[in-house]
Amino acid sequence: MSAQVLVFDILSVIAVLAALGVVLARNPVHSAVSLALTFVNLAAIYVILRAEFLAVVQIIVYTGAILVLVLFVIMLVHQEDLPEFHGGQPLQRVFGFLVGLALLGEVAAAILTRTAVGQIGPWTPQQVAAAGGNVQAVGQVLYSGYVLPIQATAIVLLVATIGALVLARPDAAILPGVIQRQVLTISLGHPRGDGDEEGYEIPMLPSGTTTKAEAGERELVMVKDGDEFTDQPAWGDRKR
Amino acid sequence: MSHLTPDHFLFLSAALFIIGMMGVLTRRNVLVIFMCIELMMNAVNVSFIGFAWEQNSMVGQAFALFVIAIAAAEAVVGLGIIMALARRRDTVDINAVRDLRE
Amino acid sequence: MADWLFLIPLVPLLAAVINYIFGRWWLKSLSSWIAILAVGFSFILSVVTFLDIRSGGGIITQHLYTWIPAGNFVVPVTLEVDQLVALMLLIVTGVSLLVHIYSVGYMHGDPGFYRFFAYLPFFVFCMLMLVLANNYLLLFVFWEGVGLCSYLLIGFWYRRRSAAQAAKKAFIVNRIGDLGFTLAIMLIFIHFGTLQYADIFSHIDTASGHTLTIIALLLFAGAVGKSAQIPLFVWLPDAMEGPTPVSALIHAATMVTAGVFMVARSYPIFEASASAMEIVAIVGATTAVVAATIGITQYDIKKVIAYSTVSQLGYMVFALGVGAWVPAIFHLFTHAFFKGLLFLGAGSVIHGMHDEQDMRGMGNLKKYMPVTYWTFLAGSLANAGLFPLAGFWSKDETIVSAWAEGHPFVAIAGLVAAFGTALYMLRVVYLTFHGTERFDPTKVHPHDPPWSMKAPLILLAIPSVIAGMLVGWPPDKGWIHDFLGPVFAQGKAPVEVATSTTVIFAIISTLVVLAGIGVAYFAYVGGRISPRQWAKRLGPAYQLSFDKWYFDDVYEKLIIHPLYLFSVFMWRVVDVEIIDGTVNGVATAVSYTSERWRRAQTGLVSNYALAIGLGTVIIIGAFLVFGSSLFP
Amino acid sequence: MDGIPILSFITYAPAVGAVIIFFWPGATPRAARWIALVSSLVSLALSIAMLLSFDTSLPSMQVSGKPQFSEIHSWLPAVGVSYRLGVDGISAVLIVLTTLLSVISIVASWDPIQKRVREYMIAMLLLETGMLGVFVSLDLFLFYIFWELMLIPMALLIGIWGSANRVYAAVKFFLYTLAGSLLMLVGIVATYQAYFNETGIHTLNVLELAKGHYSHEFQMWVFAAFFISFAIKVPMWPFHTWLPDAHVEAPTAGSVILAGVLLKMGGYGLLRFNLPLFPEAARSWQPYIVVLSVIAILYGAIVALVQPDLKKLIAYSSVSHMGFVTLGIFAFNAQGLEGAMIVMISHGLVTGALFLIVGMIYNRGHTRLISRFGGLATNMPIYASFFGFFMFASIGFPGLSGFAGEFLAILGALQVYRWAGVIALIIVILSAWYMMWMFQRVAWERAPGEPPDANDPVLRTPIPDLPEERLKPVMGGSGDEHFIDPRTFPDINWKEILMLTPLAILTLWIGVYPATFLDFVKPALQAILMPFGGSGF
Amino acid sequence: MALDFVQPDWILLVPELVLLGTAILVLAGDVFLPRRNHYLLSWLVMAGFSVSLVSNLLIDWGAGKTTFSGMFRADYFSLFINIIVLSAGIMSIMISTAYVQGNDEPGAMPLPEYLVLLVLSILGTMLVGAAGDLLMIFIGIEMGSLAVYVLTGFARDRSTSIEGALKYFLLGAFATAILIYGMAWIYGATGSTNLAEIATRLKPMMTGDSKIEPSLLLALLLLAVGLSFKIAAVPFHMWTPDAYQGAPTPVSGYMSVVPKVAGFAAMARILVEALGPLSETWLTLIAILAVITMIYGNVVAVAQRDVKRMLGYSSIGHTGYMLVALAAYNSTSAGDRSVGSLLFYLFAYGFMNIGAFGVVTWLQHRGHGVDLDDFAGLGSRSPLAAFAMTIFMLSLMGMPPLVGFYAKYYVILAAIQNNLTWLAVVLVVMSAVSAFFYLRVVAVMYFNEPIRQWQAQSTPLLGVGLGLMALGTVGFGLFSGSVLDLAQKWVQAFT
Repeated sequence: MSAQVLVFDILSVIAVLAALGVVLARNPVHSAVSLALTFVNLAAIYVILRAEFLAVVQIIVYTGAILVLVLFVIMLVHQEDLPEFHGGQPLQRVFGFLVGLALLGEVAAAILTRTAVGQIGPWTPQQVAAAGGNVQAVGQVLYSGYVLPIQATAIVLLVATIGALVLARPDAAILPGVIQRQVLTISLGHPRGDGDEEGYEIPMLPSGTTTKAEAGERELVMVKDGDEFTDQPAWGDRKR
Repeated sequence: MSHLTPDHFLFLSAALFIIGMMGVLTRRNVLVIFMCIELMMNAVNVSFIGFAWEQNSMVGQAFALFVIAIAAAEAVVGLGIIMALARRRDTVDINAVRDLRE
Repeated sequence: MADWLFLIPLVPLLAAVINYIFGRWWLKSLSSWIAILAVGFSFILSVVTFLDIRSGGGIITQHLYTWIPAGNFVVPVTLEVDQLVALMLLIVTGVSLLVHIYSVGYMHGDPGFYRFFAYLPFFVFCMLMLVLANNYLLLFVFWEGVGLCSYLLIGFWYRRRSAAQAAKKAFIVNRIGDLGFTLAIMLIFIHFGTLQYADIFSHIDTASGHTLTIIALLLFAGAVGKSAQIPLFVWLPDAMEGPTPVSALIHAATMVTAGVFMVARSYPIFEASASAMEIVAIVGATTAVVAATIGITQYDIKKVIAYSTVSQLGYMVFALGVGAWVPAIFHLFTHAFFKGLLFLGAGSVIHGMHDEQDMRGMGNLKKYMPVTYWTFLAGSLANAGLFPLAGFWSKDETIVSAWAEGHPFVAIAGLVAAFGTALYMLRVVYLTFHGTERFDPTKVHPHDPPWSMKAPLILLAIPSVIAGMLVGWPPDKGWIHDFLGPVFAQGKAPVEVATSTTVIFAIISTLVVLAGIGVAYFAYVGGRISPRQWAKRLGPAYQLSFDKWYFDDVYEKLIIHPLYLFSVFMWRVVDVEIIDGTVNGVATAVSYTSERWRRAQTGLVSNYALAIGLGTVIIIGAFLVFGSSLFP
Repeated sequence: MDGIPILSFITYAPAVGAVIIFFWPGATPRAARWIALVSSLVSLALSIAMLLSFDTSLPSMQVSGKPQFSEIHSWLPAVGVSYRLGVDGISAVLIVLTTLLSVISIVASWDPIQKRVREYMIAMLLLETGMLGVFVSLDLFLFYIFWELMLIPMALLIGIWGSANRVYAAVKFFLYTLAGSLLMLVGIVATYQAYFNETGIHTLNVLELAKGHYSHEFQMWVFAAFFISFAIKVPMWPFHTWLPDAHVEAPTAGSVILAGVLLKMGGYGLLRFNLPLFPEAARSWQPYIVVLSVIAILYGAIVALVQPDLKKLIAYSSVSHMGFVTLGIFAFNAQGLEGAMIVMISHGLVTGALFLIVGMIYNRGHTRLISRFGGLATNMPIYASFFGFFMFASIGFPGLSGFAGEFLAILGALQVYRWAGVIALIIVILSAWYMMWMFQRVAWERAPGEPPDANDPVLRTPIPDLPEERLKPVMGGSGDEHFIDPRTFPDINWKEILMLTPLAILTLWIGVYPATFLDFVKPALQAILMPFGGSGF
Repeated sequence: MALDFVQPDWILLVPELVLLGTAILVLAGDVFLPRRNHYLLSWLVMAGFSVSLVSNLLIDWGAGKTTFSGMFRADYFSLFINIIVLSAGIMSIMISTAYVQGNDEPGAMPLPEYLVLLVLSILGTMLVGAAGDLLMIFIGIEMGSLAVYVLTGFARDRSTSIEGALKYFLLGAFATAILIYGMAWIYGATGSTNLAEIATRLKPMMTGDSKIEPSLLLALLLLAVGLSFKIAAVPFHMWTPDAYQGAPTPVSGYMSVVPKVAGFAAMARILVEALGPLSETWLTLIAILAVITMIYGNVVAVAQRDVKRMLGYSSIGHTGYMLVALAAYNSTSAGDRSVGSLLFYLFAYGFMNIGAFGVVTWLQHRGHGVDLDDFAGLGSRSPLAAFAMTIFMLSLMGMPPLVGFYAKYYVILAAIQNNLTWLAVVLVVMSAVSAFFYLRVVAVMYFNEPIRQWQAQSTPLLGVGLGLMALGTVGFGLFSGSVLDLAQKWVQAFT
């Protein structure tokens, strides 16, 4: 059995190190890769913990789907070189670190003094084997006691789908008719971000060109910030 | 180091959970924060599966499965929001997003 | 008889109400006749009552209704007439009637004519109710009522600031005395369980001497206010801002004697407390002297007479203080006539001089207004106490009683004041009616008033001359003693005064009065004495007298101004800054806290997450360390 | 009158008027006024009918458990709440006072209110319903509802139709009273629970709750919770600072209602709830409350002495007068309680009238600064007569309503605490002082700027006016930008006479023959006194 | 082991199924209806909610039946939650249709998607109310939350909207992780995720005066923290003001009620039903949270001038009041009013808070902003709207005879019943503080003169909705007896 422990420990250490990598890496892509490493390690640990089906799901869903999604997003959005551990809020970091340590201590105390162990269930390894393996056992449980949660989860996924559609679809795709009535804003002053830093200048149009021509049928308004101009009062926006 | 005890996976779970939490508390990149939350969820899954292993129960495994499913849903919505933000503000720095305060 | 007793006060009240409501637009000058008829009616009834009492000797009572029934605190409205009251009724209605008649001429043409003839009957009503009341609270009600009339009438010419001030001053100073009076009434109720005279006096021995002293002194405080004794006499001279008939009726003949009446009414309480009596005597004697000294130096004709009133009231009060109840009432009786006469005479002078009151602007008026002169002279001499005029008999009795009851200093004070009285009275006469005209006869044409004013003068001059002799002879045993005897029967019998003492004092006082007259004559007619030089020679003493012993200034500096500063302090500092400041401070504190706490909402997700994490850690830590019993 | 829910009719008649005005979109200001007047007149008529048929010979409801004109309907049985109305003598009299003053207030707002008349009348009528509800309800929950119901319309009256600093005053009034009453809410629930624990009965019926036996400590706390709420309404020193602001800023009618009825609710609450429910605590709190009362009596008068603003002066005088109410109540004897009752009624009539009187010249001169008036008795003799009459009534002049009350209250206190009575008596001087000084400057003397009488030997002014520049910040905008010469004011018209006359008659009546009125309250007061040994009856 | 799938008791799920059907119909409508007719979908959804509400009558709630192997419970508690969220849903639709469909935000918002998300989030909340298992609570909460995250960011052309959504989402996910970590620990300690089973297994552990086991404590506290986030209890509230301010106004109204209902339903289900044996511990925690929540929420609201943000803070304050009700839990004895008063409070809160946001929406339709100044002079310009707003503000303040007062009264009653007088005192003191900022809105409406331009616009549905909510705020106060009786039947549900 000690081999099992050894493997578990090795996998755990790698998982923890990879997790630290997620937090410490400067580049989000590195973080994502570290996260993938963690996930894979955890999948292996699931196997040790007699959860083979979940190990597979872990690989497929997390590593295969979620992380890929994250990577796509990382590629899509413009990545800035954020000075993660420099500048910013040192106090916040110190406190974050301390809170983590304290919570670790508290959870450790709970783990070490733990006596409350739940009732031992019927799914001994023998029973699982009798059912035909972990997948079959999980299937039996899910399709007897967990019918409603499965349906509900389906609805949750539906919600997520609709939500993602609503949030990420371009305007034109949602309401083609409305767009023409909107005044669009093109922020020329700040190509990126809306920081207050000086240094950006509104580029002058080359001589001989007219804004009307450049903008086509749309009215062109020059502002420093996308929020600065809308055709409606800025609801709820803080006027400063 | 004779047997695999619950303490093993519990500490693993705790460590991952807390690393994830520290990441949420310290990082500025929205995407990284999001990944850290995923990490925390995974840590919880480790606990569930470990408890199931300890108690010869399938409940924990089932629960973990749902956690993964829900996490996926959350990922979709979360990334959607991040996309919308990035499109609108062209930033993923969480500290740059503070128009709403006080 | 008893059935229509209530008509005596009620009829003037009706006249007052009618005049006030309808006088301005409809009745106009007719209102005076309504008032005169009403008061005349009361006078007739009073005479009938008086005769009834004199013949029957019994006490007449009439219960009207129960005023306040609060638990065992029951105050009935019951009228009661005994000999004392009968006499007072006579004085009040009689003098009132004359003053009413006099006022028709005096107030002629005044825009507030109707108002005057509403206030005046109302005063009569209040005064009558005051004397008719059979319990202290009812007496107090009309005690305040006459105060109200006094206020309204002093402030009759309210457009003058001085009149308005004087009215207010009179009321407030009286209120100081009333404070004591009220307290006395409450204590009487607490100790005796009733407020009716008869019930209290019959149980007088149930209360301890200490209690009775306190009650007596508090009652006396009321009298001090109303009867203008030291230290509360300051309002009376100022009250001369009112029309002169008012001064005659209210501030000389009737209202100011209410205090004397009240103390006499309560004589069993006073007699039970020697120390209270002592204080009453001392206050009265002091007032008599102090007021007399002030009177010597004043130039306003009404002010002099006002101080004279204060002084004469002092006589009555010290007579009360020595237990000479009948002499006190006797002096009240005669004083009503001659002081009323003096004021009306002064009114004639002022009327004739076109509202000039300063004696330095008069002189030789004898030539222009003979009737006024002679009546005024009679009143002055009566006031001075010249034998055999009315004042002599009553004043002498008070002095003799004081001596006989063992208060020699009081008696001497009385004599000193008598000298002063003679001096200032004759000073007034000489300055006003003798000498040379100090006004411009081409512009001012002094003249005797019309008959409606002359008649009251004459009618009052008669009793001023003879009343003392009629009722006061023989001294200390006269008719008035017989008549009022039953009223004061409960007290200890007055000390028998030897005839020799009476005679000796009569001679002494006559000499004193003559001395006073002499000094006045030499100073203002004979020219042997120069008042101006004497004033310089006496220096501070003269100034003291001229400035009325600085009573007003002391009150102003020690009470009124500090109170004003205190009020401003209470308002600006305590109320606005401290109490309201605290209230507003709470609101400010909440807002401030709010502004501070909202900064916790930094807008940074990291901070928010940290709050969650920190909260989690703290909660878990706290529960792990302290267990679940953080608090019971 | 059995079977007719007359108390409900009285209470809701104004509310019906308000609803009609609210939902009738075509209601012109004129119609709104008439509807308001009619509905409040209906309420007045009904309340007088109720008073006339009130049986004074019956024992009080605290004794018999049967209130007169009782109405009981089940409402929220699960929490012991029922719709329970009923009156005893105390509330019956106060109801009539309320309906009378409401009618007068509506008449008083007839001409001066020209802005948003409909809303004004709605607020006025709702306010009346709230006030009446307070007096008729015997269920604590119901009572609390009506109690709070009054706040909003009153705050609106001050805040919308008030003068310059009105918003501050309205908000202050609202928050102050709300803060107090919220504690009372806790007290109500605590009492309910304590009674339930003792007997197992769910009830909020006051008469029922009074039978409970509560521990002394419990009584002390809950008494305090109730008391603070009522003390703020009274208002008792040092909880009074909302009053001057509210009075000064409120429109005339608002001031009348405020002084006439709202302040009475504090006293009424003490009589109805604090004393019967927590007699032991009342006894323990007595000395402290007596001290506060005495302070209030003197303090109000002293501060009133130097007020430059008419309404503020009367407001502070209210603090002083209402001190007699608490003083009398906490004497726990017949004289004290009857005195307190008389003072309440009298203060309602007299101070109400005084605010009307101030309002009348405010309408003419658009200022409340005393120094802007003078010599009004010359051109407004009728006005000055009423003014003088009510001034003397306010001073506590015997024969007018206030005297008997103040006298009895002090007499009651004197029997318990000698010093309290003696100190409180100083008021007889101070009240005369500030009132007469005001009267002198407003009605007597001369208008500002008018030359003085040639031979007026000008006396010293005992209390000089504050200098103008120091007045300005206090007065904010009392509207004296355009000074109107008081000599041009016309005398009061028949409408104004009509408003003041009933008040004057009642003031005189109560002063001369208080028995009519004491007969009503006597059984009730007797019952209230029973746990205190009923001394004096 | 054979698959033992038991035929479920479908009738118990009829209300939920109606909603699901509605959602599907709306999705279909999105496809088939022309855009200009999308408003019909609002009516459809309202009809769906109404049908769902009525269909509650089909169920015998008293029996407390469970189905789907104990995953789903149909008891009085779930009935009441259904009533609250369905009525809140109807009200939300009323105030939001015109806003979403119209052009009141930069960028356009698709109404059908909005409606689907709304319906599904309500469905999720109903599932939480009816949950018999920690898993169902988790899924239900997520279903509700995910929809609301999206709704918060629905005005996606306005960066503050996205910002609010992002904050809400990140912190929500963070809290969810904490919540499920707690669930894992509960599972570890009891071996079950079924609420009833957890309770029966915990009971023997808590016999005598044994101290609570640390891992159980950890589990309990992690759960409490996770749920406290959902109900916005201090210090887990920080997302609330930002999200409220950022979200489109009708969504703010909606999210101030329904997710809170979900959080409280979960709290009641977990703490009272499952962790009832540990009540001694969590009651302490809840009481502490209640105090700091009440104080913080109400005090900070004082300084706000943005009405939406102010309402956000005020909702924190109300969370505190509701926590007082929960802290008054004693036992599931018939007389215990704690959860009953909590339910009534939530019910009352729905009417008044959605109403308040409704008036803000109403103003926005007329070209106004959400600042306090935008309310200036509303009393003279539009008396009815001002009157409605006054009613909502006063009700939130707790003025009788409005429903908010009754809610507060029952909470105080519950608190005092269980000897928490000090909490009741804190509650009323904070109510007084709250009057400060609620009254300011009323004062500004009536006492100030209008400042902003006025654009006339007709919004009949919104108007009717506001009227109904105002009516409900008044009516459900005066006739709160039957509602309260129904809420009080929670006792039967949890025993």
